[in-house]
Amino acid sequence: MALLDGFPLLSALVWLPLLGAIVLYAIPGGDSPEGQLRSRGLALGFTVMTLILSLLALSRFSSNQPGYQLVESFRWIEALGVRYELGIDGVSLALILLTTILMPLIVLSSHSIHESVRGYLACMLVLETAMLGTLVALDLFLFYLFWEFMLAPMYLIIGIWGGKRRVYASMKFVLYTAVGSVLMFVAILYTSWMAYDQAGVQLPSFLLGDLLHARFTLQEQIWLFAAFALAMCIKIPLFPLHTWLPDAHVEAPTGGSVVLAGVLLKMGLYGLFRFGYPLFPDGAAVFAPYLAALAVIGIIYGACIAWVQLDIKKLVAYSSVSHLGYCVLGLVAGTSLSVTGSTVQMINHGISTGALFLLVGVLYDRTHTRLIADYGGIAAKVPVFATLFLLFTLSSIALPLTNGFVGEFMILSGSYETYPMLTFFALAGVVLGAVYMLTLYMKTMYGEVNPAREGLTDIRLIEAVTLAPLLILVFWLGLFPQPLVDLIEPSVVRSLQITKERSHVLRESELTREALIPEDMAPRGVLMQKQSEYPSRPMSL
Amino acid sequence: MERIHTILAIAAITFAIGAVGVIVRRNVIVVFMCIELMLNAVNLSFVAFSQSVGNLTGQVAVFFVMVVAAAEAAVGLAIFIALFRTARSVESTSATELRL
Amino acid sequence: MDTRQVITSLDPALIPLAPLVGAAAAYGLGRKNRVFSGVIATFAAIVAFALTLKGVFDLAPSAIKEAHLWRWFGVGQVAFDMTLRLDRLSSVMCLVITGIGSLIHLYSTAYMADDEGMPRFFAYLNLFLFSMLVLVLGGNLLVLFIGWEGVGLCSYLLIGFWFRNLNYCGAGRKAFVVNRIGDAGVLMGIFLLLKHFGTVDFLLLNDRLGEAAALFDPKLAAVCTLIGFCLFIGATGKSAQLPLFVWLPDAMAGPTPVSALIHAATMVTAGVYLFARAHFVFDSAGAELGLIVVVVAALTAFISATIAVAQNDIKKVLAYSTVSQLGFMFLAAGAGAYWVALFHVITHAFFKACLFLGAGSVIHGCHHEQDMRQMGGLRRLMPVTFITYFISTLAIAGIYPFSGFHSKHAILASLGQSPNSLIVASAPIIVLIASVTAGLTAFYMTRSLVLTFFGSYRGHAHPHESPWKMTVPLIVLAVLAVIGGIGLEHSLPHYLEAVLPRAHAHESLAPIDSLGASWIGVLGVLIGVFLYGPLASVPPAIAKAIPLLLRLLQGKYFIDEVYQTLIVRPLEGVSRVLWRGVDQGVIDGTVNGTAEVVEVSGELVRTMQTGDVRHYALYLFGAIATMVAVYLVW
Amino acid sequence: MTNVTQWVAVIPTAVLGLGGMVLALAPRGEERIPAFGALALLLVALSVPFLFEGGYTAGVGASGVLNAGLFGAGFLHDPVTWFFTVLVLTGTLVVVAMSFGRLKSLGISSSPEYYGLLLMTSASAIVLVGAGELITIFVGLEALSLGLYCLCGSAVSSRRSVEGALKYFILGSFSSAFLLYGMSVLYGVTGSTELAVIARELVSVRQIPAIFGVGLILVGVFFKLGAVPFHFWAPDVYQGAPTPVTAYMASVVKAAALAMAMRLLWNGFGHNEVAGWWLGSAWTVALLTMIVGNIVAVRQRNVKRMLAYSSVAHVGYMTAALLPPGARAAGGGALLFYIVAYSVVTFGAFAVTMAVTGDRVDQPSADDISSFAGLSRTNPRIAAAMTLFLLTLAGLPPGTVGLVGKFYLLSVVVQSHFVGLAVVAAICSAISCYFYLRVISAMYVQQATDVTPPHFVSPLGTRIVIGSMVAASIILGLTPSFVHNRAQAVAHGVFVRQP
Amino acid sequence: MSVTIAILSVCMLISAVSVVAARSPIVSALALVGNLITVAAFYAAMNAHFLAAVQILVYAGAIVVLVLFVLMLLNVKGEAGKKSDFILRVGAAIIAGFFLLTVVPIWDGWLGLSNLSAPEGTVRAIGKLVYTDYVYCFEVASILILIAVVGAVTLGRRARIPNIASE
Repeated sequence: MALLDGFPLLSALVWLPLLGAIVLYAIPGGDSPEGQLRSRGLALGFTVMTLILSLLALSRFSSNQPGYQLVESFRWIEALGVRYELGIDGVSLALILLTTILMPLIVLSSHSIHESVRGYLACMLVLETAMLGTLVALDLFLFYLFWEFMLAPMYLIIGIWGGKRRVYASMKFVLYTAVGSVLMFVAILYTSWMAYDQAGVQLPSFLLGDLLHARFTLQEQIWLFAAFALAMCIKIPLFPLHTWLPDAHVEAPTGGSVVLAGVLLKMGLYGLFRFGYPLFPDGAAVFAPYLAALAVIGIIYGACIAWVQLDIKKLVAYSSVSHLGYCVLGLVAGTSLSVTGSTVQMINHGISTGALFLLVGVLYDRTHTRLIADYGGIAAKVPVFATLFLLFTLSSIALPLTNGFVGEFMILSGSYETYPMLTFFALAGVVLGAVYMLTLYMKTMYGEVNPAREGLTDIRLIEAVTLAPLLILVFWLGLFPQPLVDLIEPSVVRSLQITKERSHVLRESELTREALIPEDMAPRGVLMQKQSEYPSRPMSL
Repeated sequence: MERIHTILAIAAITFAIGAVGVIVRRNVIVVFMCIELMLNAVNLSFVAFSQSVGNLTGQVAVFFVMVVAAAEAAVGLAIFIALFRTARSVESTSATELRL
Repeated sequence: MDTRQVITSLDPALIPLAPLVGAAAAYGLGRKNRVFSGVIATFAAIVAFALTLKGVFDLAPSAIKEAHLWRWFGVGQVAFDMTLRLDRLSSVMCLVITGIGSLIHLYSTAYMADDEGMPRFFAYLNLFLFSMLVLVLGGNLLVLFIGWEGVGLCSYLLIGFWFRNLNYCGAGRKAFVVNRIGDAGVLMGIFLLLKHFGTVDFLLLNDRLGEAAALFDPKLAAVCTLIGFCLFIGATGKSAQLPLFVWLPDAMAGPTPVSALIHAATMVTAGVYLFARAHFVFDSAGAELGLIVVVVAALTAFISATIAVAQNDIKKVLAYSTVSQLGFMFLAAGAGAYWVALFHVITHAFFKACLFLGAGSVIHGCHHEQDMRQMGGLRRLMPVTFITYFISTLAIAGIYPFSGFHSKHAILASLGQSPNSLIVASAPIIVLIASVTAGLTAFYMTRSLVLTFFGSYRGHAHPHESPWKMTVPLIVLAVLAVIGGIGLEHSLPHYLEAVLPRAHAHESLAPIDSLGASWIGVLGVLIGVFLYGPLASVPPAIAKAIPLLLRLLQGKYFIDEVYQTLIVRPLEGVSRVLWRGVDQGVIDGTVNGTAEVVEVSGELVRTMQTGDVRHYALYLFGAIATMVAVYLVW
Repeated sequence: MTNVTQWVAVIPTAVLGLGGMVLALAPRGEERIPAFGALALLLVALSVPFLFEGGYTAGVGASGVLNAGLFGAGFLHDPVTWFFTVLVLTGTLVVVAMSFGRLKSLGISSSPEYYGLLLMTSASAIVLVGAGELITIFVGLEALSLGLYCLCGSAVSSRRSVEGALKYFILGSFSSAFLLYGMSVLYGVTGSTELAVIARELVSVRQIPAIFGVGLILVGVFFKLGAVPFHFWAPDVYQGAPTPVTAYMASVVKAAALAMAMRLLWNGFGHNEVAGWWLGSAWTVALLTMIVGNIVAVRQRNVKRMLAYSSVAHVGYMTAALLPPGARAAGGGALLFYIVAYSVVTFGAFAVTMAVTGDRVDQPSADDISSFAGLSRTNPRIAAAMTLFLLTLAGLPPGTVGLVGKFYLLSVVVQSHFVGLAVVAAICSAISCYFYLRVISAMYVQQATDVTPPHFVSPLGTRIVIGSMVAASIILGLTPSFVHNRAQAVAHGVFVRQP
Repeated sequence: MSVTIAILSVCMLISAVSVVAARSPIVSALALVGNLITVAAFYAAMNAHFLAAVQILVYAGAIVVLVLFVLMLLNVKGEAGKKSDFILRVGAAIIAGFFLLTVVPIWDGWLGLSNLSAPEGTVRAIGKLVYTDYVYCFEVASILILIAVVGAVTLGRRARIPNIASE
């Protein structure tokens, strides 16, 4: 692969979809029938090429090599010390693969979109660029840039092609995430500034590598981690901050829901794992129990509410809240088993919930309704659909031999060591999971055939082709998850190691330098209070 | 020496009166006159200061302020006439279409 | 136990493979020709049985055939592999599963002949066999768990097989959810094992527990008690013991072969197998655990027996009798006599499968009529079914020559000789309850026998004897019910000696004493015959005399209603409140509230913009004045 | 420092001043002559700073920045003047391009006078930017303001334009009276009107009157910038004035006001004790401006008024960066970059608004959000451009220049211990997403209802401006260093010196 | 000396108040003239002779005459009855008082300041100063006036609707 050595693989991976979006608009005659077909073909081509690139990256990635790989870096804005630095490790590569696998399927599932198809596909491609960028960025500024870049296309996707209350839902989605990530913006500035004058780093730098040498007092770490955690927990979504998800899902078009549930929700967890924990280990340790508690509440809360839902998409949305509660519990528990499990569960949730949304999309294209009451007994009418729906339901309620079980088991067994009582309650979530999914399945599939659904046609070829890869993944990851675990585990272990070392370094230095109290005469004291001594709290990592 | 002090005080008071005039009166031309009043008060204090400081810069400043006041008068009156043409009156209350 | 040799061989892998392939083939090929799927499925079951026999044939007493398929997943030193092991214990279970499974498959080909969903039915049935075999052959607790939830899934699918009727689907969902609650217990057990011993592999666990016991590790007992208790919760969920037995009676909604195979012979006994397989945990656990198990088992047996007495649906009677017999098995398991529990599992599999299939052929004959009050006088119309049903009734009643007596007698005997001191102390009371239950068992079985086969036919269908495909399995099972007891009384303990602790045979009583010992069964039968034979007017009189008791029994002690009102309704109510109240009210309220605050304050400042220049001048002058004042004050 | 280079720095002012007068005399009939004349003059003026950069660095003597050039302290030959001259000239160039061909539909009957006035106003803006002495500042400011009053009222036939001019005139002269009064007090206290002298004297002078003087001057500065307690004129005037003039006011005039503020606050009152006087109230003003600017914009229906309030909000962010005397070099660079980025986007946004309102200038609801409905279908390119501009204003990445600018600005604010202010700025920019996105949703989500007028094809000038602004904002977004480094060097040269 | 100052300050205040309070604008214009003349007298008192002359010529002569001309042109009658609303007047008065409260004590700070050589405000002295240090400012003033002229012309353009000043 000598010829590929020079080739900037990651940059190509990130910017190819954007190129695709531009090409889509470059070719005139967008909305005529054959124009739409051409757009779909083009979009599919670009997404598949991106998938090939990501597989190429996988082939050149060796999981036991320490540090980030395929690194590309050059100076972008010297004044701020911002570098265009890309790099991947096991965790980000796994999420990249999830994204590049889901995107072609989303493009395929867009056959139900008929007005301004070109715009829709362009938005999806731009969104893919933003997501891939977020996953590969190693520079905090670049990360924040791509992180915010995800908002605009998603807003347009929900806003233009969404359902009736799409304006409210899209606005709520953007504002919710914007307010959260804006506080992170200030935290990033503060972190880059701290890196500047303490570690003696010449220029203020946003590079993750440099920032890992920055020193904070515990008080600063708490505030900074709080800002990071708020932005991430809105995105995950963690329990109290989740109310945007159901609205966004219900109003988003099928493709929008799949990408939102499949990939966007994972960005919050990835952000916490990549930046939140390593940069502020002690701050994270202080928040860990609360986050874990919220996660478990989220699991049970999400499951309970999903049970009484009337709209299928809302039910699946609340199930996502419940599933991602597991991932947060896994991440926060901090053992290598639970964090690896959390990452694996992210991939699995992406596959199973993505598939569920595709299935709901199949139904919606035919009946234009998402209410459970409008369905009933359609298993007789659409046996193949019913079987597929059953298989993905099983993956969603984590039945052994499906992918859901592997992730969930690793999370629960991993987090049992750190939070035994919370894991016990999380187990209740497992039971409730079965309750609401099977209730959904029963109410829609079984019983007497709903008179309105007499003429329902079974799955078409294109829909089957969209779902087939996901089905294969469900059972492949269910039976042979070890390759994926081997990809993720070394990076997780290394990251936990870095976090532990940094926490020691910060505590050893017993830095009593008080937080930067403002000398200015600002009438209202700045948020940072004076931090006299450094309370050593036993690390629960 | 208390001469400067009294003059400054008078200038300040006149300035305040001019300010009140600008706020209270409805007729824009009277408002303009009050602004002229305020400028005059400032000129007076400028001259007073140049006395106390001892150099003539203050008086040069007054000279320039007068130039400005003249130009302002020209433009101001042109605006008032234009206002009269379009709004039929010179009351500031009639010119409230741009609001909220 | 320590001289075990581990032989790597493919046998354990092939046994479950057969039904898996069978399931795929049945569903795939069966779509074209329905009957063909029945044949394939039965053939697959028979092949599995043959493979088991081949596997068992050259199995040395303490030999273990191990098939290490692949590393499933593992992080750091915690690793889980797909390993299947065939040893003496799992071979016994495999034989029962595949043997009875084949018979029931044959039976089903006739029973489901006129149902268009046949391929789907046989696919699920084979899938069930696969899951049960994986459960039994699992080398570690996780592979066991795969089978554990697999069978839960298959029972859900099969109970709700006729999905047109929502009640059946509801029953299926209820079965799955209650099983899931049990599974949560097993998972908890797994986590505890991982935390304290670092592995869930049975062999490794056995060694590590051995070492810990050798070191007289003080907290070993406490840990094992906790783990044991969690596993027991799992067992109650799967084997329908007291708190979680509500799903079994409703599971009768499925086709009768399903009830026979899953809810009588195999799945429900998974809990007992778990006790046997993880015996090292229960042995080193505290005495209180054993006592709890025994007490729960006794209560379950007694209560379900009382309910069975008042049931009119033939399958419900058999269902409650199964729950009661499972209680007996757990008596033995709790007392540490694992081989006795297995003995009763086997004998119970024989006669209960025979009873269910008999009931099935009766229902088939009377065109899906399940209420015993609509039957009667079938002994002439369905002779073979009557004879096999009669033999099995005697077996379950525990009358001497039949197998029921031997296993039930062994259980009562094992209570006395249990290593667990607490159980020995409480043995008298428990033996008393067990005996009373045995009597009740005999009574309600005879009642069902008499109501169904004696007197005159009260139904309006015209019953006829079932075809040979249904009667042959009945006959085979009836024969096994007869010879099972005597045959296995000594050979089974000897066979399981190397694998289970305390697997030594009791000295067998002389025939006459055995007859004497089975007086309870005889008494029950006689009462049944008299009450429902000549003195037919007596039961309604009793019913009128104490209506409360009848309503209580028929209403199944209203346990279902209690669960519904105590757990399900409140949970649903709370969820609705959470959704409307918290989710939309509180959280969305605050979110929209802040947006409202921003809008209102915006509106406030906006109205300051009156458009009148003078107001602006006033604001300007005011701002200047305050600014200057603040300056000077500062 | 040879005299020749000194003269060079004054040439742009002279060229524009005289050129403007000549243009005003051009025949009224044909609009092309004055327009192309204006463009030519601007290009000539623009060539001066680029060709003779020496003229601007002559002033930076060893002893620091403020030694007297040929014209005494009146004109400072320093890089800041160079930077702002270039900015003002390019800004005026863009405004001329924007207004070419649209004067008739905007209701401006006489085009030569309009262009003449525009040039002369820019001349006075350059004077203001380079002024280092109180009286010159005042005269330059008044010349600039008078020019703007006339430009605002140039659409004589439209009632709103005259009303805007009236309000601006009255409030402008009212506040400049206060500014003048402050100057007189300062002169009285320190004895001279030169900023350098004042800076030196203020430290050792009697405090109370000096504070009073500084306060009043600050009032004049904040009025011109449009900071909150003094912003009430901005929305009405921005809405009333013809759109090119509004664009001119929102960017070029604001830049000049910012230059004045930087010179006064940093060079004049930059010393630590002196800074202590005005820091408290400036902090409050910055806070109020950010909050009120964003909150009131949320309720706006009219796009021009919304853009006015958004410009007030952005002034809030800039004032926050004005505060920290400590980090002046970084602060200066960030401010200069931010004003460039902000001007680019404002020009673009107003050009699009002009294109959308088309020839329905006199209808009151012409520039409401409703007239943007369905723009993405009727005119996709302009809609895409407007989306980019709005996202840049909101600081969302497709408009990266907004984000980069905010990063520069707020990193300065954070590094000078105003973390609280930075947090408020961040939250306000999140609130701002709402009303920017509302316009985008109008364009993309709402259907083009029949009430929305047919979108008339805007003249070549407007389209060129929109195109160039889109290109500028993308280039600035991707490679901000070439402007920011220059801004950093400029600010470092002038402001870092601690008096 | 202090007597003249006292008289002048009294005239100053009276004329200022009457400019504001006068009912008809013409009266307030005349009051403004009085005020300007008083200020000129002040200049003379502080021997800023050039300024006194210019004040009379430019201010009183040109600006106020222009104002009167416009008043006549637009035939503006006095305030139509009702005084402006009450809140404004009270508000303005309070703020003015507040403003004066802070301003006046500042000026007594000047008591101690002794003035050195009080320079003669002759034409030559001011001329020398204007054409040496402030020549740049002078040029800018020229641009200012240019703008004012051109601006006044544009604003004076005949609006498309016919002029109705004659009514």
